[in-house]
Amino acid sequence: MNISSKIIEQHGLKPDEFVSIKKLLKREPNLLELGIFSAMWNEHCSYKSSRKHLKNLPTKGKQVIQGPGENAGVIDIGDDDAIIFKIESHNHPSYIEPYQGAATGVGGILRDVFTMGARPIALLNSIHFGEPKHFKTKSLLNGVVSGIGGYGNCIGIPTVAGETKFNKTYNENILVNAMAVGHAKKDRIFYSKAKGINKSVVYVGSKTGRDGIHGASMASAEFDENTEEKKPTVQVGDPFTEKLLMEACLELMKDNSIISIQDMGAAGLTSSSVEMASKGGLGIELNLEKVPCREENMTPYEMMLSESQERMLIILEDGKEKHAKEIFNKWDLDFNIIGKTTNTNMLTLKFNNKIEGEIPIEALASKAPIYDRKWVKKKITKKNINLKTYKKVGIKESLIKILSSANHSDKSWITNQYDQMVMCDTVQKSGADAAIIRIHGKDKAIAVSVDSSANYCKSHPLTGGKQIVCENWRNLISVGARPIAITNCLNFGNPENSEIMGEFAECLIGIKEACEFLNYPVVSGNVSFYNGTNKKNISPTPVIGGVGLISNFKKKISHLLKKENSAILLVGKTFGHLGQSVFLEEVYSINEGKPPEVNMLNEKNNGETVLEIIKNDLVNSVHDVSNGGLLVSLAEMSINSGYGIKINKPKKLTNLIEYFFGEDQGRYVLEIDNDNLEKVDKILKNNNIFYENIGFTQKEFFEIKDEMKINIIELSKINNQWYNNF
Amino acid sequence: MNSSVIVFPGSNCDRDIAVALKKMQFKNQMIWHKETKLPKSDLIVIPGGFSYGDYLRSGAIAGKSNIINEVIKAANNGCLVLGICNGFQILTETGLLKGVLLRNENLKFINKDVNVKVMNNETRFTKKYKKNQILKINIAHNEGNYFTSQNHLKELHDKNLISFKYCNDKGNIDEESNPNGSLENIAGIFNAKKNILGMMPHPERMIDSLISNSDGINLFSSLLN
Amino acid sequence: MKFSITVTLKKDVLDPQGKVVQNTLQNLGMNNLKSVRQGKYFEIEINDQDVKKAEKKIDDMCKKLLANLIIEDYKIKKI
Amino acid sequence: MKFSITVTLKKDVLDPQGKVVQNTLQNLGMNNLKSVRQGKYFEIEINDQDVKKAEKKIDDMCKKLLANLIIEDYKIKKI
Ligand SMILES: Nc1ncnc2c1ncn2[C@@H]1O[C@H](COP(=O)(O)OP(=O)(O)O)[C@@H](O)[C@H]1O
Ligand SMILES: [Mg+2]
Repeated sequence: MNISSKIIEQHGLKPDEFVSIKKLLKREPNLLELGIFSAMWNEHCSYKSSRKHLKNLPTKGKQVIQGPGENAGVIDIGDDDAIIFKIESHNHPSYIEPYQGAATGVGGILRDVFTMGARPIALLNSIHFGEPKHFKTKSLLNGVVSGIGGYGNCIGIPTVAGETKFNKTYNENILVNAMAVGHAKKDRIFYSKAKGINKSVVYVGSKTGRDGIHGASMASAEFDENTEEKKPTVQVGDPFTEKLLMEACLELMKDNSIISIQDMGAAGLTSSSVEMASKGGLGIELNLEKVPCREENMTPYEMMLSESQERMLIILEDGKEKHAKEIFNKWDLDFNIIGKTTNTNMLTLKFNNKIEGEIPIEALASKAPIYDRKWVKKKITKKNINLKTYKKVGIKESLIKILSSANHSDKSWITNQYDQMVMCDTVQKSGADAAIIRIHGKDKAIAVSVDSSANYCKSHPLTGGKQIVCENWRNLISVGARPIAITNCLNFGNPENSEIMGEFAECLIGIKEACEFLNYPVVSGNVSFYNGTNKKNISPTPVIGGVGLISNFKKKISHLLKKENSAILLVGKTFGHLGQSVFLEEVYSINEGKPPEVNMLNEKNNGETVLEIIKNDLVNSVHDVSNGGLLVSLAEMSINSGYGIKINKPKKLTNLIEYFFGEDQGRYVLEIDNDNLEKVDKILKNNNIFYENIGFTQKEFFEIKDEMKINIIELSKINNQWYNNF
Repeated sequence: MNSSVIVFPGSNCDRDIAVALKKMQFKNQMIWHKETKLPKSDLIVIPGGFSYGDYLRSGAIAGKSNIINEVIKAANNGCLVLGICNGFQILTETGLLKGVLLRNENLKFINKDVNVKVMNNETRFTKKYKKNQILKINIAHNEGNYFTSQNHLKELHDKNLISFKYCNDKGNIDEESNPNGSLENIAGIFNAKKNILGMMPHPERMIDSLISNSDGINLFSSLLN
Repeated sequence: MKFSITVTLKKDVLDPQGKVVQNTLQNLGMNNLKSVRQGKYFEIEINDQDVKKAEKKIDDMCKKLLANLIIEDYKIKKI
Repeated sequence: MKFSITVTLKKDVLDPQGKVVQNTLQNLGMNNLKSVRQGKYFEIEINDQDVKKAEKKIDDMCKKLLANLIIEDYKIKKI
């Protein structure tokens, strides 16, 4: 078949990329080979636009066992325990078919984690939708939430935390990011690097169908009028089969049968086989007639590019084939030896003994294109927010507006659709700053949280990038965990646009600076470009997923107030920064100004000190102050616990709106027993930390002295009304 | 006391119930669904989860497995059988318990802690509870909407075969406290001989007050003697 | 030989799915709706020659697995 | 006026339910089974006089709610 320029374009390859392919092959590719190049060279698999920038992230640390580059990152949590985790996007498929898109997103990230030998113990998600009144928002939200639940509930892994946001920037391009966290023994971690020649390459799991062909290329192309035509490529998830696959893999991992193992994710059989060979510096030969197929007459092209779910590729030690087959048969899964490793450094594809394609492995991996795309810096706006120029609003009225908005409503409508308790190790469910999962049978636990702030990142990507890492860190501190490492999902627009590329580059600089300062390395992640339609790009939305350790889960802390008459301390300084705040967005419907500055020194000092206070058992409850500012944080503590609060107005002459809704960073609210006040004061002073004693807890009423008073039950109704009217 | 937990492909609360049984000093073993013999047991537990993905109807396919014939035999010989959540659904599919669990009224999966009232505490499963005691137990299901014929409903009443009903924290059994549309707020039932209990709430999730609470413990301690 | 099978809830059994579908359709502005009932549909292909025998087999499948006769009815059709 | 609607998965789309049902039927000893596909079934009654209009309405419902056209096809029949 002659490769026309139209076919090249349909494969998402640029003319000069086709020239490189011919050079590397020293000939024209055939269609199968072209398909394979297109899968491996697209943005999703090759990271061709992002690689240069990702290189700069800090990825090492005392507790890092495996950084980026494997299926997931691995950290050491002491004893012989390791935690394996990663986040991944499934944005485009979820917009087309929300239920299946979200479900297969969860399935995919779970495979990344159990491929490495971990039993998954928690799922998280970060989901972003268009504005609440957009005609598609509700059905997308409904589909995505049931898809996430449908998969996680069925496979039996608790979905314990997440974030849900609405903003018109996502009207035509929602974000669905799923994170999985697993636990393994440190000496039983499995990698994807092939070793040794003539080893059996084994296909296990579901059969291969025609689903998702071109899925990987689709994830790397903008939506346009032709999106409709690309629809039939959506895959259907089968959580039941995934459960069997997970159990079978974990069973096989108990002994030394596996040399290397890799899930078939984007670009299915192609990327899994090429990755294993490339990491091992080997070749791989596949006999495609041996691939278990669901449909009749499937071609090598279809088999290599299918994105059917719930499949794995394994390279087995000599003589282990029978043992492995028994395990997979026990679990009613397909098992077939489909090839072997070779010393040719080639990907060799045979069908009924005839060679259908042959490509040097390095041409698909290390020789894939890398771009240093043009990017421009974003200037920070000079504009300061002057409240006098807006219509005057009251504190109470503003609080009600914020608490009743879609973005700041209670999320029980969502989280009640997720099984959060299965496995019986969920110490802290959704609804807190971070979820807490006990390590089965032990006293220690991990805390997990995902966070993003697109408005900050849009306004000033560098500050925004820094801020999310800090917010995520703060969320873990707030439940008494020592933060260890993060994973990140970078959702951006079209990287061929230099402004978008600038957002990307600068967010990464911000993330890097914060991670370095906090000693909070990046161990895994995912990049999703081309989020947007017809040149309208989404706001930059990097999502940070963090994991921390709690040495004794009995010492966990939450934001639920514990009793009446304890003191409320506000740790960290309040300047009243309203730029890009929730207040402006929900009350005046504007996004203006610059994001709050992040002072890394204070951030770290405040966090470490709060952790010290928690460790010394001096605090009843803790909540970080983030979106919405002080008053929203206090209201959340009240609503969720049922205890009231009485707050004094600030003594110094300050604008109350700025004081109560400003989003200055590095702040925490602490509930302290009066008996402990002295000790806490001493610790804070010793560490040179600014704090204010702003009030105390009480019964029933949420109150600012001489300003507002509202019953908590009423406040709670306000906070639930958006989803209740769903 | 010897217990056996039946494991189907897709069961996912099997480990949780095993942990609970072990904590309560049962001598427990896990029985894979392909087995054709059941070891001698005083208690058989069918755990929660999504056996066979809950495809077709929840519990339908598990109800046709090899091992289930052995469970039926044992149950008919008086062995104690406990079906939790998916286990309850499976028991109705086998006919060991009457009635059926339909989709939740709101067509959504529901996971939350709900209040249930102990309706009959004079059984092997519930004797350590007080009558009308209110328990807080986690539910997690798609199909927990219990439905049965008028005749059977009458039998349930006449023979005192309802084990638990959903209620509010004051013990009132009303529409508002019914999470899934279940007939008369029924959360669990016995068979006529009261050696089989099927229930939607998960007692095995409530055995540790550091994680949740300990309201499930008395179910297991009732069984111990 | 191919058969279609529809499995529907018996008349007096509550149909939560149908009810929600009906409400949603009404909310979408579909009026004059009298009732909506939801059921399951199967297409089964078997390699049999004898129609009678095949039908008997399909009937067996319905009784044994596809329908829960306590609450459901079924209909078989050759297609 | 009453209509029946069957909604089935498109040809190449994975049908996890059908697969499990097929395996189970085989394990129950049903041989010669070639394929099982599962779908949804609806019976909708509407108070309309005009068949054409009613059919159009039902078609609308399928498109808007009952079928997911990305992975499913549907068929309408007056009954
Ligand atoms: N999609 C979701 N899935 C699970 N939990 C969610 C989801 N969306 C929000 N939550 C939970 O709701 C709570 C509030 O979320 P958020 O306001 O983002 O918290 P924070 O500001 O502390 O990061 C958190 O506990 C979070 O885990
Ligand atoms: Mg927080």
